[in-house]
Amino acid sequence: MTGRAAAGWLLRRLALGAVVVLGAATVAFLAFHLATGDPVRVLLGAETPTPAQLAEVRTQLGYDRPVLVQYGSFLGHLVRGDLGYSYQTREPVSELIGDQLLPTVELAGSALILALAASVALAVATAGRRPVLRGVSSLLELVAISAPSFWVGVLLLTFFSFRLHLFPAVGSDNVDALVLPAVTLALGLVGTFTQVLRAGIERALAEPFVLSSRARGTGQTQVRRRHALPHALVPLIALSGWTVGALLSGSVVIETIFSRQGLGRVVATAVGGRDLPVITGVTVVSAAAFTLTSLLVDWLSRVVDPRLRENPA
Amino acid sequence: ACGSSGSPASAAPAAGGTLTYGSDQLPDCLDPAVSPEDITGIVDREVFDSLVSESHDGTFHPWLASSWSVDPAGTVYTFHLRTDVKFQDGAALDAAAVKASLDHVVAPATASQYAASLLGPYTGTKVVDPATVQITLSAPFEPLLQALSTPYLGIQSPAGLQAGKTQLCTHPVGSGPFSFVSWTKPTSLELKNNPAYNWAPADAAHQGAAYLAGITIQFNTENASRFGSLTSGQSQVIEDVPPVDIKTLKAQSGLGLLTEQRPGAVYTIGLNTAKGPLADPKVRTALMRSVDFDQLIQSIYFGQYARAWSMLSPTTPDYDATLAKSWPPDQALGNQLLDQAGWTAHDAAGYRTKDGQELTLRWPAASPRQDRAALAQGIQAEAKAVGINVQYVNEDQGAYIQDLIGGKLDLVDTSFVRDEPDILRHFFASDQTILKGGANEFGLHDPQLDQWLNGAAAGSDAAQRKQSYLAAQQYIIKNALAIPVYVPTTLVGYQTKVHGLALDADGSLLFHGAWIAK
Amino acid sequence: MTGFSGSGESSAKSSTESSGGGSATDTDPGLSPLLEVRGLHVRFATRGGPVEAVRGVDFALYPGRCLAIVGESGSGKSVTSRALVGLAGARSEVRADRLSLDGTDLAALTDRQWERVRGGRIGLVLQDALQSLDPIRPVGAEIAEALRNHRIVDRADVPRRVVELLAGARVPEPDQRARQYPHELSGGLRQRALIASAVAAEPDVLIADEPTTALDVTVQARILDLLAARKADGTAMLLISHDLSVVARLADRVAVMFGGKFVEEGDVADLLHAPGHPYTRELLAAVPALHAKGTRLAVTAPGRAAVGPGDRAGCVFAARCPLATDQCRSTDPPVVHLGAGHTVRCWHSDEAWPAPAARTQRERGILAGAGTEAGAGAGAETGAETGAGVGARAGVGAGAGAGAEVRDAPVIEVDRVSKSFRRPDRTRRQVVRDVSFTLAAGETLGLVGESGAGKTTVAQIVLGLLEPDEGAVRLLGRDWSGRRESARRPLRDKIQLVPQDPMAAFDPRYTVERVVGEALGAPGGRSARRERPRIRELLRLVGLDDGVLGRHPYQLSGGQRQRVAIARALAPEPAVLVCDEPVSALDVSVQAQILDLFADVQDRLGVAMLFISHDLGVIHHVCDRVLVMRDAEVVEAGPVREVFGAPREPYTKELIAALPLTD
Amino acid sequence: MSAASADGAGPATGAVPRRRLPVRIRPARPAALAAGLVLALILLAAIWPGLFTGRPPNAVDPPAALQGPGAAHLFGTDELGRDEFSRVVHGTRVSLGVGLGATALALALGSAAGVVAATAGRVVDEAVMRVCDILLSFPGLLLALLVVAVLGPGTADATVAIGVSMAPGFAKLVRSQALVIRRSDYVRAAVTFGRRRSEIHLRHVAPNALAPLLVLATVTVGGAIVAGSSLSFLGLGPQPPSPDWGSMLADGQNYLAVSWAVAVFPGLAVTATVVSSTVVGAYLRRRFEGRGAGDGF
Ligand SMILES: Nc1ncnc2c1ncn2[C@@H]1O[C@H](COP(=O)(O)OP(=O)(O)OP(=O)(O)O)[C@@H](O)[C@H]1O
Ligand SMILES: Nc1ncnc2c1ncn2[C@@H]1O[C@H](COP(=O)(O)OP(=O)(O)OP(=O)(O)O)[C@@H](O)[C@H]1O
Ligand SMILES: [Mg+2]
Ligand SMILES: [Mg+2]
Repeated sequence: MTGRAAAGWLLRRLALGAVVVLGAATVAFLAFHLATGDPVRVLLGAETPTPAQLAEVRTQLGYDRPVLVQYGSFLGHLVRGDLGYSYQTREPVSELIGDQLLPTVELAGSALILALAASVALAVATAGRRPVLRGVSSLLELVAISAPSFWVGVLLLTFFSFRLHLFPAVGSDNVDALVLPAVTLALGLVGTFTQVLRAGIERALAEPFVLSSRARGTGQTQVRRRHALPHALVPLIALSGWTVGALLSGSVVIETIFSRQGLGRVVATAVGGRDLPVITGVTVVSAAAFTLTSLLVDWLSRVVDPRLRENPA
Repeated sequence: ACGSSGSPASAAPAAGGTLTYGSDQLPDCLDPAVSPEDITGIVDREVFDSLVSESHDGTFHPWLASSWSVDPAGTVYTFHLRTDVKFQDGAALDAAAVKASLDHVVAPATASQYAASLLGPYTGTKVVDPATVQITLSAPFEPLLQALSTPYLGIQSPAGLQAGKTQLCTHPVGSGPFSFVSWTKPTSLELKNNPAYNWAPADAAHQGAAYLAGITIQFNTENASRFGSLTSGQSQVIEDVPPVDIKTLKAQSGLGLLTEQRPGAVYTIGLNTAKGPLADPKVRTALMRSVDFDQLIQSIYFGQYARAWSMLSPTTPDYDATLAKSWPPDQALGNQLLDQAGWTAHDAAGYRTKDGQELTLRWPAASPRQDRAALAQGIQAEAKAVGINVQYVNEDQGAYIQDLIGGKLDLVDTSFVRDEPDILRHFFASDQTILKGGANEFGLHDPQLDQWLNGAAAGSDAAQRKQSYLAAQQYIIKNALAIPVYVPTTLVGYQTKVHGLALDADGSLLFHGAWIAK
Repeated sequence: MTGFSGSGESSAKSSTESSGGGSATDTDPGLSPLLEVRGLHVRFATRGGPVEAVRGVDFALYPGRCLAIVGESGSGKSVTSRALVGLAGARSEVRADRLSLDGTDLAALTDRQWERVRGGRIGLVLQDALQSLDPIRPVGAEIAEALRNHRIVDRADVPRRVVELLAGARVPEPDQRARQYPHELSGGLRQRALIASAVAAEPDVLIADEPTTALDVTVQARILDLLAARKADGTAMLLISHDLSVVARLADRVAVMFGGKFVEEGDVADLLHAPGHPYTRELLAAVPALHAKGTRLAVTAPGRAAVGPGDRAGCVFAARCPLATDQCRSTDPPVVHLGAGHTVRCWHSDEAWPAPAARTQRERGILAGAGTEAGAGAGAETGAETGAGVGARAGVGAGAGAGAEVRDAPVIEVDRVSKSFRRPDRTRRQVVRDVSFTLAAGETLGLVGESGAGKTTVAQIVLGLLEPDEGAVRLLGRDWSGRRESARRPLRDKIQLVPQDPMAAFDPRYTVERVVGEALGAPGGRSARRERPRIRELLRLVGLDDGVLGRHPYQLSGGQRQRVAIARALAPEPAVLVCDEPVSALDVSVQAQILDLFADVQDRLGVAMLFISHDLGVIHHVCDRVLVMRDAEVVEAGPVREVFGAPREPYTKELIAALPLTD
Repeated sequence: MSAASADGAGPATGAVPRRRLPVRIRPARPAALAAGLVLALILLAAIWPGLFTGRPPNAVDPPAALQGPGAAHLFGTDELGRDEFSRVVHGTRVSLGVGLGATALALALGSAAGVVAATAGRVVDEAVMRVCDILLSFPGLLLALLVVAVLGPGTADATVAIGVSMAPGFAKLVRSQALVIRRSDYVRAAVTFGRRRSEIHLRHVAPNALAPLLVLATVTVGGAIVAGSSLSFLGLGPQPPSPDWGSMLADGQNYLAVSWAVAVFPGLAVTATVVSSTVVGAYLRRRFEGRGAGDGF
């Protein structure tokens, strides 16, 4: 593919991404307005204001304007990175998200690395051989996929933290405290990744090009490494969108269980308290992250699999 | 009941070290004038000093005010201030600062949720001279000194007050033993030692600057993990040890428990006396008597919380001990009362009906704690046995407030810590409606109670006040205006290397004298 | 995974037979064999029980000489070749009395030693060049892999050597190609790159498994030249093919494989001119290029090579053999010497073989009513299954077969049609340019050309599935292109398609009954049942019995599926059949039966056919006239005899020249 | 119909519909049978809990609180002395209801949108697909959380939330299936028989696009059940005292120090349900694929 075509592709994808983020913001705005309950009252929390006070705050926040005007100003603020104020903590949402992003990325990142390492090892070891091991492994993977992460988290916490005192129960300060949450988050991914990778490796191993490579004198392990694994990575990369979603969704639950700082916890608290500005903010941010990821994924897929470069998105 | 940690026999206090304290609440605003929360009180207690201090025996001692006097009419309080006190921002404490602080409390813009009500019939503060300040009231108000001793009326730095609402909520500046450093919402908050501190209350066990170099407050609402953080040594002190874990805590060496029943209004279920089925006292009494609270509390709180028989906690002055066991569970009576009230038919689900109307009681809760939700389910199950359908619904704060204001509920649960029987007025005086910042959720208008409670607040005769409060407590139970459930109890867990922890009169933690053994 | 057992000549089991028979491998006394195979057995454990894919094969390869194995799909050719490099497959069990390379016993090799043999001593070019190169690696990397595995040159020299090898495989612009990915190369280039990777480590033995299948004839010829050059350099070669014409060009000796055994072996010329085994004879008879239009190709009943469980006694071909006797079915046939180095395993090698029957003169124009009688005649020839008859219902052909005057009236007139498609980069690509032709009733017009020439596009335009950009199509004298679909609908019945891949052209949920029923205007299950008598009749017309009515397409063999597709196409009583590569996915023998079926159908019903193929042999056998397409244009047109006999255009000449076995 | 290209083995980027467990198992018949049996029991418990236990799930008995598993209480009791076994059995209906309801909703919404997109012309197609893209740009649980934030917590609301969050995946699948089928040779063939457009859609496109969808739905139920229990674990699903696995676990978490049973059995129930429904779904899918149709997922 020529550089110009690639640039065109990128531009198209970016434009599409912008549409998606804008759409997500619109959905969030709609949600905000569809939600039952008066945002001003929610904003005032436990206070019991007089009607005059209510009206004042309402004017102050511009909730008395027509919906379309509000939508316009919402988008205007959005473009400037202003996501409004949290009902619960009264902080600017953008700051809140900015502060909490890092711990979540830390958790998600380490879980991802953990999951990738474990599943590559497992998949390469079990793909297409040792049927008993493979069977046991796939059963465990299935359980890992099916067991809800909140349950796994609670069990791990009970066992390793409360009973054996191996890891701290809470906090986001040190590496120790990251172990259990990351393992919990990784477990579900390991199951999925291993299955996808193994299926990919097995499919690739059955392909004539593998036989062809073997006929050239390439050894078993080399064939797995050079030919099968890269092929298995393609579906794994295609799964990235799902992965990001799983990591973010997982962090909502896991940060709650392990009392970790992070975006997930913010979301969980916000939904519980119907802190819509925060939810809206996280929504927009995650849509943006998602769009970027899918862009990255498509680009990566094209790098790994040159055939995809032929058919532009 | 004075609580304090550590054995007195241990070595001399060691200065330094940061203490990590696990709290189960998330503060939402640190301006004491705004927020009524316990956790705000705990944090602010370290940051702000009060004019006076109350000790556990209910007597008052000099703090920022070295002395004070009250005029015979009981409406003018004159405080003589210490002159050596500096705020953490360097400004000196003077009468103007006290006035600014109190004016801020009552300013409508502050939208105080609690502190303003503490001041009662407050009319204003006058600067007499830099070291003398006068508070005037429109009527005598006996609980004023106690109110002034709480952190909610702590004295703030005048410069801080200028900084605006948001800044006040997030960066408290006072004259206390610890100064505010940072607050990482929603996980932790840092305080550091105020080395200049030399004006502890006269009754304090320790004078001079605090021992600890700093305090890290970890907000951790997950019971299990908060407790885990204590056992694993991540926190040295935690608040609200889950009752389920008390046994474990006691069994583990190196851990200690600081416990005390908290004064004020116990955990109570308020009943809508204004409308709906509960407007009928028979139905109220039926509900009150049909639930076996003893057993529920025993099993949910593992015997750590005492069963409450009066609206007032046993540690509150003028508590009526005769109410204990005076209204034991009696489902037969409950059924009988309900029959009498006309709820005689039953529907398919087994609930009572009257004129085709099901006997349904709506009980909304805003993201309740798990134990309270469990308690509610227990109540629900037992009420069902006599045919009452208690609908416990989880709502968000906004919907909850709207329900509350709109009176769209039959039951509401609350508790309120304060070492003052006057707290009853907050709940039952007819002028204490929620729109006015009170806790009279259902607009109860009972002249008899008004007379007792308002009279006691204004009266200075201790015996007469006592009589009024005892009568009010009896009246509340007799008329089933509210159902007291359990006595909130401080359950502070700590590592025994932490010494000198104390509880104030309200049962809140004090860190001024705390130190960590090396 | 792969296990060897029973190596060594002492194993008595097959040695009597092979040595006693004097296997053809002995015929090169001057040379000692490089690779020697005796009593090779390969068995697969499958869910349905063990499959004996190879059952006792003996041969030897000599430097500079080429042995070809021919045989139909599934006869065990590829398995044999893979067994030689120790890669027979998962769950396979390989046994051989002797398997030695230059004196080394291959059966005794360890995994590491095998790796040195593979690619280093024995090169293998796999069957499917399309998929034998890793699609996500540049082709150069595959060649480099062979070089590195065997440490042929220094690491630093690898890229240079890769380019040299590509150049040696006659790949133009080799340094650029090395960096390209397989999908960026044409089929021929891919095959060359694959060969380059197989010979990179300069093996003494080269095994080429179907190296030219799926390639255009012209490209095919170049690949064969390349292999011939390797052979001339002294490489011992094993060529696997099902295409006798390919074999004839390259091989010195041929072994005919059927059901996991070599049923006949001999020098190329001997074997092709004087086949001894009924199967070889059938194979030769089925090659359309060898037979003029109007002769019948298929001799035997359809059916797959009998690779079954276990070593059954009797001749492997007995079930399909017209000469089979009880003896054939019960006892293994002996090895019979027909001449120098020409052996055959058959009880009846001396018996006369029925000559390819010339069909009765074409009966175009004769009313379809005569069908029953002729059908019975044809049935006698075609054997058991087709025997049910090409019996047409009186009415089926009536629309088209209405006498001589109709014959010459054009049913399809294509007038200067052009079509272009937009490429992803928004430029347009001309796929069909200025194509004109007419098709008369009862006539067969061939459309030939290499892949991408635009044949399918022309077919789609004729079918009214694509609108031409320019030009017009008329059907039965009426406007056909440039009209709304609703206006076309009344005429739809008159033109039908026989697709290349019937599987894809059937709704996967439908049974055969519904598939055919839909074409009769009865798409529902119930309405199809009402049409059952007609559906039966149609199936019988294409040589299928009622048993298939309730089956789903995936439960049919390829040949049966194509028959269903033909039955379906005939159902609306069309005047024109458009056949887009209808036999290219089929085995020669099945192909022969289907081609016969087309001829019969046309005889009965007088439909006109537009017959698309890239196989000149098929076109030659089937068509009256032919159009040669190249790069979107018709480059030559005329009666088959003229075009094939005296091609004018250089491209056509090249095509015809590359067709090895025309007579 | 394209010239030779190696797309046959090409990966399908983005073809993985999100919000389902991307399980790649190909269970054998005995495994599927075992899973089917478990699933049948679970279904039976959902329809007729009285068959398994006579105890009411909400009856409290405080003195018997937090007992371990034993003869009196098979799975022990919770903090109010309610029988855990009875609650797990009665919770089946709630959890399965959320899972099945959400899947059915997603299926209905998704296939309606997908069919509309595939048939109603470019503009509509583009619009529907962009909406799907937008909804898919939310992480699964987050979209459900957003819906819960709008609707409020509760069983029905959680079901709707999960259903809505899963619908775009279905819509995309239906659409791509429909488009593939529309371009398929058998639809082309139907055109050559003079079938009408509407008839072709009805007879070929719709059934062939929907059949793999139903199979996919069986695989999806597991994901919906997990999502449902996650929501209720966060306190946003079925409200107390409704015996729901997620909220039972959330409650039980507080009493781990005293009783492990409260946290183990509800989680086991979720896991067993999800595993068995996934295995059964995967088996069905495999059977279906084995017939040579619908490799679109
Ligand atoms: N791995 C395997 N497992 C089971 N059976 C196999 C395996 N590989 C090949 N077979 C069977 O062995 C027989 C011979 O296959 P082989 O590939 O050698 O045929 P072929 O002659 O090369 O046919 P084609 O012309 O189609 O390539 C077939 O019946 C095939 O089904
Ligand atoms: N719908 C389409 N859009 C774009 N390009 C197309 C389309 N259909 C065909 N083409 C291109 O037009 C060219 C001619 O295609 P066509 O299928 O007619 O060739 P063909 O002669 O039938 O080749 P083959 O022998 O491979 O079937 C090819 O390069 C193909 O890629
Ligand atoms: Mg083969
Ligand atoms: Mg074509």
